[in-house]
Amino acid sequence: MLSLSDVSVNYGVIQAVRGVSLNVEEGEIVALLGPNGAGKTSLVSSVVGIVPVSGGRVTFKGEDITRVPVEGIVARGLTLTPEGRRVFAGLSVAENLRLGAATRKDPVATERDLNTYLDMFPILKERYHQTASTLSGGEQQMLAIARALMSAPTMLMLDEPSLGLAPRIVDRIFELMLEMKKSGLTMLVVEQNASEALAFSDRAYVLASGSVVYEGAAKDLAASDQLMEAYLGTGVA
Amino acid sequence: MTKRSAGLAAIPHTTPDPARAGVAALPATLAIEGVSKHFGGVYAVRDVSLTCSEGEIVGLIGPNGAGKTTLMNLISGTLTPDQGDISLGGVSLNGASPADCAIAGIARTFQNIRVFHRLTVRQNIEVAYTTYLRHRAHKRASRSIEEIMELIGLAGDGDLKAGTLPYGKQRRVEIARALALAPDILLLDEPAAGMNEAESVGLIDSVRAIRDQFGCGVVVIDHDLKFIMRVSERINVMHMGELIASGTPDEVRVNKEVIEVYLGTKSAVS
Amino acid sequence: MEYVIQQAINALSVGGEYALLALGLAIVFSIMNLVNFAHGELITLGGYAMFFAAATFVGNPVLLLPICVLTAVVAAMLFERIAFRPVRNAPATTGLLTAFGVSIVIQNALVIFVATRPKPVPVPSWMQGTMSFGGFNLPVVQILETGATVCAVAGLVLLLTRTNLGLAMRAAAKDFTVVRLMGIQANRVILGAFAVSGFLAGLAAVFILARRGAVDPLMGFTPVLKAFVACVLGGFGSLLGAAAGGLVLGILEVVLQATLPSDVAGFRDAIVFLLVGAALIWRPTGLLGTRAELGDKE
Amino acid sequence: MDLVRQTLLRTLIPAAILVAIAILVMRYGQPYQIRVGYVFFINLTMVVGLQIFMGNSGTASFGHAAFSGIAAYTVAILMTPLMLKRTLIPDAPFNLDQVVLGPIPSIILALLVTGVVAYVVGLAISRLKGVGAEIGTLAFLVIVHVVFTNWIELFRGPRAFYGIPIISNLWWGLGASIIAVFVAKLFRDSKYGVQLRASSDNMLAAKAMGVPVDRLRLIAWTLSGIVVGAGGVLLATNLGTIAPTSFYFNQTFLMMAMLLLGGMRSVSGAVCGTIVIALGSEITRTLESGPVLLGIDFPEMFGLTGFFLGAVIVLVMAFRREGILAGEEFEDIWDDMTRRLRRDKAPAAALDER
Amino acid sequence: QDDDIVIGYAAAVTGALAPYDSPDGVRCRIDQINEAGGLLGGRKLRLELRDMKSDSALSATAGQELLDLGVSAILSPPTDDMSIPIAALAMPTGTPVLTVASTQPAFPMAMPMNAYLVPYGDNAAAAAAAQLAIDMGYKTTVLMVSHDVGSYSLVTPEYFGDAFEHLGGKVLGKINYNSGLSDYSAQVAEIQNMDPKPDVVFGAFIVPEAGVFPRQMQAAGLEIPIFGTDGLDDPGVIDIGGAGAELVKFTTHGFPTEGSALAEFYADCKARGYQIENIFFGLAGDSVTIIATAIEAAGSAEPSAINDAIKEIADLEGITTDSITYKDRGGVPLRNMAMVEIKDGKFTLIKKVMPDYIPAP
Ligand SMILES: Nc1ncnc2c1ncn2[C@@H]1O[C@H](COP(=O)(O)OP(=O)(O)OP(=O)(O)O)[C@@H](O)[C@H]1O
Ligand SMILES: Nc1ncnc2c1ncn2[C@@H]1O[C@H](COP(=O)(O)OP(=O)(O)OP(=O)(O)O)[C@@H](O)[C@H]1O
Ligand SMILES: [Mg+2]
Ligand SMILES: [Mg+2]
Repeated sequence: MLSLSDVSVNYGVIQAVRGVSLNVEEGEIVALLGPNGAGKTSLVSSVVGIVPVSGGRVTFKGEDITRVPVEGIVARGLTLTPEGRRVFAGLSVAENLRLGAATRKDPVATERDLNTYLDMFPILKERYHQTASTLSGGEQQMLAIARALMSAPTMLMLDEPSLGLAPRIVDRIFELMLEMKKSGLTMLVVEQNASEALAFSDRAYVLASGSVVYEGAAKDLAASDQLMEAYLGTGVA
Repeated sequence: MTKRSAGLAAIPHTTPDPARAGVAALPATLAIEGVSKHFGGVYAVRDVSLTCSEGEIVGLIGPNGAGKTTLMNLISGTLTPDQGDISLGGVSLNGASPADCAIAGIARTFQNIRVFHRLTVRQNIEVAYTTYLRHRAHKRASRSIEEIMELIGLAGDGDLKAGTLPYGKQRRVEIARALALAPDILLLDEPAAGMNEAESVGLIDSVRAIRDQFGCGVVVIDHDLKFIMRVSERINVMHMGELIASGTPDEVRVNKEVIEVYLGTKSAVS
Repeated sequence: MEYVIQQAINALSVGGEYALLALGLAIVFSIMNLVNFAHGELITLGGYAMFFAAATFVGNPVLLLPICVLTAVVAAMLFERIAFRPVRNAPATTGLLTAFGVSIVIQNALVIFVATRPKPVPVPSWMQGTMSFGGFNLPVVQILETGATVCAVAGLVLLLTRTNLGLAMRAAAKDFTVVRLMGIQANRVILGAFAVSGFLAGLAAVFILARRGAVDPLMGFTPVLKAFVACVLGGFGSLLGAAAGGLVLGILEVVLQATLPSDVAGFRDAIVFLLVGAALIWRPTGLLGTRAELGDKE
Repeated sequence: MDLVRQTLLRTLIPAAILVAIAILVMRYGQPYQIRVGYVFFINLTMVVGLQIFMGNSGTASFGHAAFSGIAAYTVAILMTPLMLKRTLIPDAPFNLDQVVLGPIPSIILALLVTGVVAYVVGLAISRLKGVGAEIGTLAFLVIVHVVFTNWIELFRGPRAFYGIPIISNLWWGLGASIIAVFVAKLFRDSKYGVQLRASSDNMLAAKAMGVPVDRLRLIAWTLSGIVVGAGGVLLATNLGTIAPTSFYFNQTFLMMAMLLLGGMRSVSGAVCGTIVIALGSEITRTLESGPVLLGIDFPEMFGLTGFFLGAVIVLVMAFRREGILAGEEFEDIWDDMTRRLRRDKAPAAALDER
Repeated sequence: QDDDIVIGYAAAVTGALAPYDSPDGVRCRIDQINEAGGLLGGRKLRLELRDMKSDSALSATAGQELLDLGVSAILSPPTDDMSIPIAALAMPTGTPVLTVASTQPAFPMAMPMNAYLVPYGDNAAAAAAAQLAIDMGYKTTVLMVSHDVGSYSLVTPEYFGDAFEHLGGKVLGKINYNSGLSDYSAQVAEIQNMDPKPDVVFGAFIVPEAGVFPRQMQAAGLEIPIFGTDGLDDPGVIDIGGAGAELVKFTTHGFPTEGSALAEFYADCKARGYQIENIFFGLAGDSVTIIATAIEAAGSAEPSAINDAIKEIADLEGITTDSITYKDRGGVPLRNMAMVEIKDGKFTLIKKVMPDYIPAP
């Protein structure tokens, strides 16, 4: 569904992503792991066009989207919940969600989705008319995810969705992702929480210093203490 | 490839140095007494009391929106409580501004990173160090800026603009900056957020080392259970603005209410 | 009594003029964080469009009014496209300086290609007449101006709170990138905001020109300066605040004009600005700005 | 003291540039070009003064032209010969029409008065933040202007105040601007400068680090007011005639453009912006009057200078939004360059290894 | 080329003062003189123009630049604060500095050696207006005062009040206004509210308020005559003022009645392709005439010789007026003034006057 070949991202002289190739098949959940500063955020941002790709090709559903502007990519059904929440500070929870669905033309389904997500995150219902900036960190994260889902994407990229969420909510979100997968959503998930992310992912890529250093089935990575230790520094505690 | 050896984890373990920590005559205890804060109709913090003494590491957990950050804002003077008293070493901090609190000995980091982007790492720390020299040097010994950078794993980054650093390093800058105040109490709001498991393990050692070297009390909020359970000596649990449990990590881990509102059954097992 | 009512009407219409301009400034500010000092040049350009149209092909002065408004709208959109788009998301001072630059360029282009001297602009004669209301003779311009301000405020508030476009405008102010991530053509959203601010400036220009009947390259400066003050007085970024700030400022000016004894009347502007400064110290967030306790959640 | 020595060193590059300009102008310039040079140094002093507040606090100020006016009028009132003063301001309050002071005491007093006014006004301004503060400074400018034009007994109102002894020359301008650069750098690099800059980056974090934000803003405001005032003194003592219009919006915008063009966050930015605009204006001013250059007879195009000024501002902001120097100092750029040169050599070696 | 006599003009070509300087008027008069064979037996006049952008520091720079060129005489900008520094710089060489449009007697007072007004002083103009008002039987007045246009808008009304009361009239009050605004309804309402209403209003208006104010007076139904001076002598007043313009009466430097020197000058210049904006065009012509006369009288183009010769000029026939005298006048010329009103959308001469009483400057 999504395929990157030899993608690079530069910030001036700094090369954050160096020739990464990566594939996500329809209906898959793929985890993108790696230490701080590995270039994960840069990579997913470049896919949707927030930062310019400086080399390589990105195709989505067989179409080259390397030079397509952000709006165009989102319109094609690929979206991203950006790192660091980035809810619209001056707007209420309700307005944030409404904006998520701004481009949708099916009011009935939109309304239904809205109710689904409000049930999923009851706190958002409670804070429905509160300004988003005054939500707690975790509440904002939930809002950001719900907002992205409101656009009814066919593929969703999540940049550290569990950041700052209570364990119970993290579990909830991961469950939710499995549910969404069942309903046909394809996902690429950037996570620090490696072992948990691997538990529900189909495949995984590990990024280090801008390059892919491991690629394979999530199970294999999770199962091997050696690999975990080598690439993610975990396993030995 | 492991980041273990680098940075925070590299702080050597030492036993508390009474000579250093004891510059202040009395141990400064942060005492919170029946504090409440509401926003419109929402009670973010309701009648919370807790303490943290020098040399202690106290964890604070709770579901999202439980009021943890709000409590931290109240302690650091960023918000003023509707009710209740906050004091440090017996001196009341009621009505104190953030700057007053910093001068009194409370340093903090922020849940949403707030480094001074345009300043270099060294200057970031210098901002706090200036306050230290003016107001706190006679109360407490501190380390030099270079020493602090070394300790927190920022050695060599001193001349870089803080805004260009990756997320993880920016968190360290915040901690280093807070330490430069030589605080009595250090407040850390989700320091492990955005760190991978190896890094958060490293952070455990660093927080301990900070406590040992600076002799300060630490209040730490985090959702990373491994991290918080291992770093804290005592844990307070908040829910809907209220304190619902308090005790050692092991006591809290098996507390029914905590499992129900926060940990979830799956996590509690691990 | 008649005097009081007359001055009250004056105050309302002066306030209305400031409010219209302040709204235009506020909408751009609330969306782009841009203090658009070139807003005044929209008035000027609208005026010159009327002058040229009248001098060349338009005989009926009524037709000049839409020409003025349209020119201001188009000019505002051009400003955005050419000058302000590159500085989007830049710090406020960058935008401020760009706006200065635009305003200097326009003023000097007019100096080079037209003239420094004021040029007369014809306006429909009915706009200059008076209407009788319960025994009072009120100038038509003033009534229209007050009415237009009320409509503009109401319309804008509806636009911004009830429509997706309005929502997107407010969101784009906070985080342009994420608005794009919502699949919204954020460029168009911002262009729309400029068009709205151009419309408001054009509207104000019509009234200003109906009163003064002449256009010159520097005419936009003073009104926009006042509007800028009005914006801050009302609470920057808040639309209702801008409107209220404009009204308050206008009323303040007229009241002082009418009541100050003649030997201190020259100090009127100083007194007005002193009061504005005092108001800001008393309420740093402006008259209608909310003083929310945000803690670390700014 | 260490800081003072360091700052002296760091002032060397800009000082060298300024001295070079002064010597060039004095040696090769026509008298009118010397005057252009002098005006450049006046503006430079004011712009660097403005940088002290704007660059460190991050708040734009529209009010600083007023300080140059206050200092200029104070010098004028104190220094103008008695005979003239009796006709100019016969009803001056405090018997000022009967006092006359020498140049040095007049200048010192002028800077003192400016400092006191700046301090008092600063008490209010430093409490305001963001756009509110900016409007505060604007209000200050308008108020001072209105006082100049309306307090006729003291300032002659809108009429020209003439007859001020002309004592300053290019070297004064040079000296004043070098001192201004030194003071600005000293403040910027001092602990308090760093603290203030931190607060303009992130107010809340700065407060949480114990930064006394309001007090530092007040200090920066007052200091920068005095330096800008020095520019006003230079103006008054060189033109010999002043009027309120010289200290109003035109001057404000010019100073602002110069500062922001170069990059307001560094002193070098102030210097750089002033040089670029002064040079550019002078070139277009020459072109305006339709000279014959290289055999081409240019047509007269008055208004070109303004046009150029505006266009340059728009372009620079579009392509370098933080100003030409983007907040860096000359020394930092120099360090960077040498470091990069060194690094350029290093990878070459690395390649060889492969 | 080399023996051209050069006149320098530091003019406000751009900026707020631009409407009051007129380089074209100077050019046209120079063309005329050159066509007629030049000066001193065939030497041509040449203009060096510098824009001082309505800025005082630039004004001195422009003046210095002209002095560096070695000009014979300098024409200066329309305000005293911009002109005085030029005259100060010109002192050492004794170069005469003539302001084309400033009517502020303070300029020659500040620089008695080499500074001259080309037009009359504001005190004379206001006195002439006052005399006309009294002659027309008006008894009371209100003065419109502004601090925005230098001493012109501030002091001229004082002169008018002084002369008006000297001649037996009464000043009922002063009303403050700001120049350049588009709305004067508050001031109009104040006048409307006066009891008794004044017979005349006096204000040293400039365009645009020179048109806007009468327009709004008329619109409010206040048909009170509005007196002023040369700021009202602008076609803009008729265009902008509409019906209100008919209320206006003012003193100015001259009037192009048929067959007059001014009318001829205008016609000739128009034929040469110059555009005539207002009376300052004629004054600019006068300034060249004055310099040319002094050059011929001195028999030299030396600045100081010209300066001395200007001081001796008496009863010179100018363009805007038939008689200009500098001799023993301290730089402010004695000249006939024109009183003008607007009738049927046209400027119409009431009469030429020389007031009997002129308030001290
Ligand atoms: N705007 C930028 N300008 C310059 N360098 C940048 C910028 N954004 C990121 N970088 C650099 O690019 C590298 C990769 O950063 P990126 O944010 O993509 O990493 P990441 O894997 O998402 O890290 P984290 O786990 O901390 O979120 C880092 O070294 C970072 O410093
Ligand atoms: N300034 C404010 N205005 C209004 N409501 C607020 C404000 N600050 C916090 N709240 C509300 O108070 C509650 C507590 O917020 P707080 O940030 O303290 O939670 P938290 O425990 O830190 O959560 P998290 O773990 O998600 O960061 C939240 O529901 C939030 O919406
Ligand atoms: Mg990332
Ligand atoms: Mg929190």
